[in-house]
Amino acid sequence: MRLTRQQIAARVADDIPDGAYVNLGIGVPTLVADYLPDDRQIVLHTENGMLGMGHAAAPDEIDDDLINAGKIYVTEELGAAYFHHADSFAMMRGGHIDYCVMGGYQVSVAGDLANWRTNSVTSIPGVGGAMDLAAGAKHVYVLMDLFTKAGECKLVQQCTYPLTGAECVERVYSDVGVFELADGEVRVLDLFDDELGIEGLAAIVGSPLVDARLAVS
Amino acid sequence: MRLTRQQIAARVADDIPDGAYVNLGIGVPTLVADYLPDDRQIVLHTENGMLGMGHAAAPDEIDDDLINAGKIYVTEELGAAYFHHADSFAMMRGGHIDYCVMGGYQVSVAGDLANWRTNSVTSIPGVGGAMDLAAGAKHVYVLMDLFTKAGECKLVQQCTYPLTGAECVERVYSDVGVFELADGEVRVLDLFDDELGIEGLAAIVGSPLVDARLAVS
Amino acid sequence: MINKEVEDHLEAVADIVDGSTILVGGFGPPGQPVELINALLENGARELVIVNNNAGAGGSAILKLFSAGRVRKVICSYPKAIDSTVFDELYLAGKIELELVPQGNLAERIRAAGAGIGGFYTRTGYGTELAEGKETRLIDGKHYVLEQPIHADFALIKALTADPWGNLVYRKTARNFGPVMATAANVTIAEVTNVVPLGGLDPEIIVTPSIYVDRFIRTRAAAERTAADERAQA
Amino acid sequence: MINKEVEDHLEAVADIVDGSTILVGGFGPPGQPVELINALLENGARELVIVNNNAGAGGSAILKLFSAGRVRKVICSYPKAIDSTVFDELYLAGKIELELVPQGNLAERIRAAGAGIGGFYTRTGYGTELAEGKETRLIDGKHYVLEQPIHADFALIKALTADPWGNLVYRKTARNFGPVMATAANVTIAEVTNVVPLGGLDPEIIVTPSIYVDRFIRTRAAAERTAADERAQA
Repeated sequence: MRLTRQQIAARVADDIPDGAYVNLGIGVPTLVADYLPDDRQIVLHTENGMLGMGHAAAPDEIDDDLINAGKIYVTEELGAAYFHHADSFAMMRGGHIDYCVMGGYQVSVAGDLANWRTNSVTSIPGVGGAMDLAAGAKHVYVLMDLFTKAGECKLVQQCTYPLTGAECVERVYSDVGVFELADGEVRVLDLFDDELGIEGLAAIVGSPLVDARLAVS
Repeated sequence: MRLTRQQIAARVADDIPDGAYVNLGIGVPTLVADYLPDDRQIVLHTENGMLGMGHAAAPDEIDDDLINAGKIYVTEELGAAYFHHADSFAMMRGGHIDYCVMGGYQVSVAGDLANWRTNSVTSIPGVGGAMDLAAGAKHVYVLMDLFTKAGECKLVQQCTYPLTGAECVERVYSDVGVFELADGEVRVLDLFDDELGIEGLAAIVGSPLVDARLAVS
Repeated sequence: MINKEVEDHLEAVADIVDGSTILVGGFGPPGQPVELINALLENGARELVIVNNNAGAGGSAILKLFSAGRVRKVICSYPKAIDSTVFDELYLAGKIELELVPQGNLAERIRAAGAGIGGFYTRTGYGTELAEGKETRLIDGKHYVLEQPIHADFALIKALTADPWGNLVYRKTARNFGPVMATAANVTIAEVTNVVPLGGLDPEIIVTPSIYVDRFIRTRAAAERTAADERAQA
Repeated sequence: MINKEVEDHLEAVADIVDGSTILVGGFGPPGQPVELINALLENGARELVIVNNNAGAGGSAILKLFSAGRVRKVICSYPKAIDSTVFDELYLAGKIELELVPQGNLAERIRAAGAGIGGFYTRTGYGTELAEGKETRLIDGKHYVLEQPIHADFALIKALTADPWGNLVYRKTARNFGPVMATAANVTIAEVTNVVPLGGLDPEIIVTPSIYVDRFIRTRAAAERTAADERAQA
């Protein structure tokens, strides 16, 4: 059975250790925050100048001066700190964020990431902090559905969309499985779609997949 | 009559406008602080992370955590701000300090400054923030006696001591006179040693001196 | 004595002329200097180069600058607005120039301008189209891109509180670009919600030291509150 | 839950081994982590590379490191001490290596390491012997020197107050190099005078966010004070 986005987010959350400093980007990856285990203290970073970000603000918690990178009103945890943009991005670019979780249009088997624009000439390009996270976080995790609505696999031999970063993705968490990209290999850490199977998926990706499920169980 | 160091310091102070942000280096130039006119508000910067530095601390005002660049205990003015070293030097290097006043071993007619080490091989070199001020302040003023104890003129054709910065000095305030270095000229803004005279001094420096005394009177 | 407050909003931006490059604070609406932008609209300067992280998505005040056709070029990381197509239409019609910059490069390039850095090497963007044509360098086995400082004629920023010297503190994520932008412009103009007497800000908590602020206005709401206080005391 | 306090001073520096590069905070005595340096002395690591602005003039604790012959190399801007000849003697005898760096380059190179900058161009030092052999570049008609980041294995810093996560605030000019050094080491160890519960520091005034602090100790005086408080409450 393929996972729902909520289930993928929960799986990512489960893999983040106690005490980690984490950036969840914008959009779907921010779901991860809802599944962080209660017995771990995870410190969330938002690029617009905050560590110790809390949950999305309830209507009566909204503060006009407190938003996250996706411009959603959020709250503040005990232990939070504010800083300016150059300091915030120095933190991201200097290798201090333990984990970042981003969405993806395409991830290549070498770990290249494309997640900031398609090839459409009529769309307005926008990159935000994605390239900084791709280049700077200690562990770059991508959370995405493995196939587009049109059925194309987003884990590819070579990205056809413009790159966000080269050889930066460490893991892909998807509805179909969890993949680790290392040493030129794609290791399957978990596979949820048994019908497809590793062989079936390898044929679609066009690349061998290493079964690493035992290694992590 | 040649000026005393106190008189030179008073003359520098007199030339600093209201509202200026000023760094007085270490040693003799810090005397300038004692002569800043009461009717002007001058904000003093110290490289070790403070704007709004006050006077040297009296014995009962000493705070172990509050020193200036020369490691002298100082006080804090209303309106002061503290910041860390990278921010403090960004301020100096980014062209934000209006005036800096430093001592000098030699200043060349082109405005080169030598003030951090002699050619002695047995002395321990130390540079501190001098090169940053020389490169970064809007106006670099040097306060020094014009002659060494051995009688050598410190305003020279070419520095023989290692440089602190090239073509950076705008004015030299000395016991003998005040000199402006601009467009390859040495302009005499004031001369205190009438006996020596402009011609006599020009012969010693080995360079023509432009009499600019009328222009500033 | 030093008092950098300017009461008239239009006077505060009077020296902004056609063709000026202006850093505008804000990440989304927080930190956006709305009243200074409105004054800039009234001022009438055209052909502006605007540096603001979100451009068209930066809030309604900055959008008015775009729709009034006053902006020649935008330098930003994320111009797409969810609730407006003003920027999109200008861009797709070729009426506005866009320099798209990764957000961290934007912040660091502005800081570099303020700190006297002539250029710096960063890993961000290497191998992407946003680094095309830029010089690269291999340092300790990793690829870096050379990035240039972004200097500006003016910075318009929003802070929470100023003292008469122009020392500033900010509030929560409205801090964002203000403190770096203040360092990188020839003239920095702040808009503040509160003004306190000299000594009213703890020297340990000041985020923007006064040296970076040339002048500031207080918001109309703040000015009205002050006037009411004065009437109450009279 | 996160609590980065380490009670045993020796345990706090236990992973510092021979040959480590260590950033040591302080400009003169203010900001110098005296008890951490004493612990490092006790730890016994040798052949250290010490990055500290004042080296021999940095106060008595750091001088002990030099006189104990534990330092192979110093990176600093001003090693000359007024009241000690320990450094001078080692240097003149060729027993210690000195990399002399303009103070602003020292601060900016440390910041660069913390911020992921591979190198930067600065005007400071151009045309001087401290820039000899370094790459230069003409940018907009001015000469710049290329400077490299200074990464370190450890940073030992002094702050006023920490919370359990390791958020830090400093006091007056004792702030100096602490905040930048905290960003540039693999392991940052702080020495603090006060510890407050989580939430005890206003998020607006934190100077070093907790992400940069791996562990901290409280000074013995602070520990004794806490113990006395606890006895009084018992």
